[in-house]
Amino acid sequence: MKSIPYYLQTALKNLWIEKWINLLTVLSISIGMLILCTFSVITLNLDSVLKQWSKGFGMVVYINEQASKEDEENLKALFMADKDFLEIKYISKEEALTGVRKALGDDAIIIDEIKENPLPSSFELKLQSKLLVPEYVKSKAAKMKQMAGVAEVQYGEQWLSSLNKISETMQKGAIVLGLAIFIAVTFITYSTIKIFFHRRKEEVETLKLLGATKMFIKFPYLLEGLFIGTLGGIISAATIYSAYSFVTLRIGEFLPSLNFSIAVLPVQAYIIIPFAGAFMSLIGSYIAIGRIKY
Amino acid sequence: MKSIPYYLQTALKNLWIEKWINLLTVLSISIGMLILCTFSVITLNLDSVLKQWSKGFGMVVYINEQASKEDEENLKALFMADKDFLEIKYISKEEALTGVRKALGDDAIIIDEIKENPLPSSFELKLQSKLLVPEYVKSKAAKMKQMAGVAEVQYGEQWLSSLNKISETMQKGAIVLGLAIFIAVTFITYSTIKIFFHRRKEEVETLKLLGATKMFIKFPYLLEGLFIGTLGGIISAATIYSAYSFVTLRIGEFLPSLNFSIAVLPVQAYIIIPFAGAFMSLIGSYIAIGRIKY
Amino acid sequence: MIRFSNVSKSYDKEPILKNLTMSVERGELAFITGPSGAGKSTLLKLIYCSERPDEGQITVADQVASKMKQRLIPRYRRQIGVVFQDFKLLNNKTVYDNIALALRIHQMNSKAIRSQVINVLKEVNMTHKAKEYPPCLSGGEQQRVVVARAMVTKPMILLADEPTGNLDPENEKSIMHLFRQINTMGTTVLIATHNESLYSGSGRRVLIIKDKYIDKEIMG
Amino acid sequence: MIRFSNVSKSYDKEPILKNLTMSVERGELAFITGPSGAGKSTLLKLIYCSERPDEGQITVADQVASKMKQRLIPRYRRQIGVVFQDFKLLNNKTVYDNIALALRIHQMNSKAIRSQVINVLKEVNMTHKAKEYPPCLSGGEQQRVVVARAMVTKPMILLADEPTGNLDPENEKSIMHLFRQINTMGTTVLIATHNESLYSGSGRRVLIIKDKYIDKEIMG
Ligand SMILES: Nc1ncnc2c1ncn2[C@@H]1O[C@H](COP(=O)(O)OP(=O)(O)OP(=O)(O)O)[C@@H](O)[C@H]1O
Ligand SMILES: Nc1ncnc2c1ncn2[C@@H]1O[C@H](COP(=O)(O)OP(=O)(O)OP(=O)(O)O)[C@@H](O)[C@H]1O
Ligand SMILES: [Mg+2]
Ligand SMILES: [Mg+2]
Repeated sequence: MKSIPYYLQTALKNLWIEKWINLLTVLSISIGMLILCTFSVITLNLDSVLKQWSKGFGMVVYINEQASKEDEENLKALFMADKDFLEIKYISKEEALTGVRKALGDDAIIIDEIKENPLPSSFELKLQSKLLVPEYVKSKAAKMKQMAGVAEVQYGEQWLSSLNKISETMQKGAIVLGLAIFIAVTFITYSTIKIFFHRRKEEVETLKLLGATKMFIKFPYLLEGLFIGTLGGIISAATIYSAYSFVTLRIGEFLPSLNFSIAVLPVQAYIIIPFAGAFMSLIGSYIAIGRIKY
Repeated sequence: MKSIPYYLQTALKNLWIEKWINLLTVLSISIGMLILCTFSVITLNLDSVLKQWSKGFGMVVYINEQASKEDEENLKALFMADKDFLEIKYISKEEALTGVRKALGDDAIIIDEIKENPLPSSFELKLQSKLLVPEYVKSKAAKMKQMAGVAEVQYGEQWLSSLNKISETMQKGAIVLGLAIFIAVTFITYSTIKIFFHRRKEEVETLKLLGATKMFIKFPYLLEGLFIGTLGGIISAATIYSAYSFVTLRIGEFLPSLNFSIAVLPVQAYIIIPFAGAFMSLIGSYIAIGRIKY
Repeated sequence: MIRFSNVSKSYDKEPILKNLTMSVERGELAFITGPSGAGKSTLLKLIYCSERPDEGQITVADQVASKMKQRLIPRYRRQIGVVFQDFKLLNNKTVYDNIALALRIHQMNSKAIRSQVINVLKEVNMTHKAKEYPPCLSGGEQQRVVVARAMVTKPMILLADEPTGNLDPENEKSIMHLFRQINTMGTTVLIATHNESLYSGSGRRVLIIKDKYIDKEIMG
Repeated sequence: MIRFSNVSKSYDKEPILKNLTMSVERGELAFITGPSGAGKSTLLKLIYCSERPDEGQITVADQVASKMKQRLIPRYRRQIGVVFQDFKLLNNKTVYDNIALALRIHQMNSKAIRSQVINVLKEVNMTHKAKEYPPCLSGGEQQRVVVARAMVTKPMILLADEPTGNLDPENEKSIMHLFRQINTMGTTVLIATHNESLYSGSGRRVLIIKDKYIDKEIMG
């Protein structure tokens, strides 16, 4: 306990004496963490892109030509009561025709040629995104087809299953890549610190000969590692914040039409990053010092 | 000249004596290069995705209702002679209707209701992708509208300009990110080597006192750096090759529908990577040794 | 205090000490001498557990040094002050901090450290260099710092390996005077040297290593 | 051969040498002595251009050492063999390679190197340790390797800084014998030491540094 001021002092002094090497180490670590964080942001965004996509997924329930206004009202009430659906939209025969007209663009002239509107009225239903599992949607559609007044239920079967595959692949890819990058970063940290401590071999040797305990020898180095890691974390957090602000600004400016929604890094992340840096290099330092043998 | 065997021997011996540290260095460098290469592959692929997109870009020339068969033949000949166009496709009135029917899907029932086909015949023209500049396309369209038999010329004006913006942003982003990563990697290499040479300070000091020339002192270190960098490059090239084979296989397996075309890394790349590694760490070593002052 | 019985030590199968038996009594000041490479430093290393004997037993202050457990070594070493032949000063610490370090390892508080270090610096005549770093010191100055570091903890045993190799006759005398002083205060002192002038006329026991063991013992 | 005229040198404004004038003639073997910290090592460092004087001129073998250009220093140093007080051996090279290194720097070919190194190892009595690394050597053994490295290149000038501080009387005598031998073959030898037994009775000039300059000169 008496030695804590000494540990702190030694750590700070060593940091200062080898300031350039330490700066290199700090920067290496922050670059490593930067890569890790950039990857996290990209993964977060991929997820939100996927969410956006699946928001667009809807089922269309076509109403029988023979169905009465009452049947339609009944169906609407049923759908409203069903918690699986996020949104329910009724599309009348006329609205359907307008939709087609819009979709055809210049070719819409052909609509002027028709005698009678052959399109049925319909409901567009949006499922909760967590329910977008091919099997579930299929059984739901089959059930709805049995309802009175329903002529047909449509949903993007093929699209749904490939969406599912994409999201699965992305998740798997993210885990594999994330793990790889994490290992790489920890490794860089470790190797930088290892090389760093290798230089202190003589010092450790002398301390051992003077009768210093393991704790006495290790503590200043651990403090040093802690400091370096924290600083590295702070630098990468700051860099990420600026880069993030810059990118958000730029995308808003260049591509307002895209309305790209970049997932916001939660404020906590900026606190977690330095702690993660500290943690990683504490572990790194600990391993790097290695076992002290008398 | 007499000293070359000595330089080689010294370099190899040093490599062996500090084999663990050297291994760490090699791995750090190869991780750095891996990041650089992964980035390059991603950029290459972004580019090919953009190319795919722009391949879909076409101009549509609608033919006047009053135009004769001869006018159409004339136009075709004119377009064929124009080197700006990659592809020329004639679409008759009937083909146009079939197209609309396909596009409408279930709503195609409305086509059964029309009396007469109101759609004009047209030419679909594909411009060379390098000519996809909004101004050029605009003036081209205006010129074509003057031609005999042409009713209207259409092209995705808005889409074209946002495609342009996307590609510009991507290029800028790629340059900025690429530069950042390149600096990061060079920096990691440099810092690893710097820390590495810092340990040899005493050795350099002694050599100086014994009257060794600068070249005599530097050469073994440069050789060492060269070897480490080359090895790092080889390792990353090998890793990239395996990762690449793996990913291509997986994507083909999971998402055959996407038919995602990953740009193939040219075979030369696998030769260039080790050379790049060698080059980078040679530069790194050179800077790391620094100026020798007597 | 220090007792070797039939101790053998070899490096890479090359025997250095063989069946060495000797003892230094509590409160004694004794010398070890012998030609270069005879094993004087090795003998001292065996005492402070930096090397282990291949055979035989070494007891130091009623502790069996030859079989000391890893975790007991730090405490054991804190009873022994060593003047290393190759100094082992930390180049990134000042003279003051190098000496203070030994006391910090003894968990002494900063105030006490200060006065002790100042005292010992005066004794070895190095007060004026307290703030210098070892690479800026002359050979003899470095050696005096090492002597100061070994003495400052008031150890039970003081081992000095060629403590005056870099010193002029005057400084040599004053260091020897210090050793005698610390000895009269109760510390057992063992000095390895080939400098005859250190022990001749001292009236102390001189152990001579020859042919890998203590061949004979003379009175200096 | 070596000529100092009014040379002054200070470290951080602390004067070490002041207005020092002295000379050592071609083919001479001379001693420098003085108490610890007097500036003996500094004087030798000025000769081999490891330090520059603040004032005054130093000429060595008709070259102005005090104003030597950076790019000429390597060649200049190759004319001088130095026995460093702190050895400066490379720990990651064997004894053989440490000595061979000096010859490699002289661009000698491997065959010639081999015979030269073997010869000099015999002279300092270290043949049996040729394949050891310096940390595995005793203090005196390391010192003999340094002497060997300084001599092996047959330099025009040999500077020895406390070359026998770790040596027993027997080895001391044999090293001094070597110095005399190399001196008779034409090398100018300058030895810094506080070991009176080295120079007393040698019949050579002994320069004594006191109060920052060569106070007097005696015959050893
Ligand atoms: N770690 C080691 N590995 C191998 N051999 C060693 C090692 N340490 C010492 N030796 C050898 O052991 C012998 C005795 O060494 P030691 O240092 O004890 O001698 P010394 O009596 O102290 O000599 P000096 O007076 O020259 O210091 C020497 O020949 C030395 O080369
Ligand atoms: N690089 C340096 N920076 C500051 N002071 C130095 C430096 N080198 C030497 N000194 C100081 O200069 C003085 C002379 O040192 P020098 O090494 O020349 O002494 P010396 O005569 O060789 O002594 P010794 O016999 O102890 O080796 C000493 O007081 C030393 O502290
Ligand atoms: Mg010894
Ligand atoms: Mg000196």
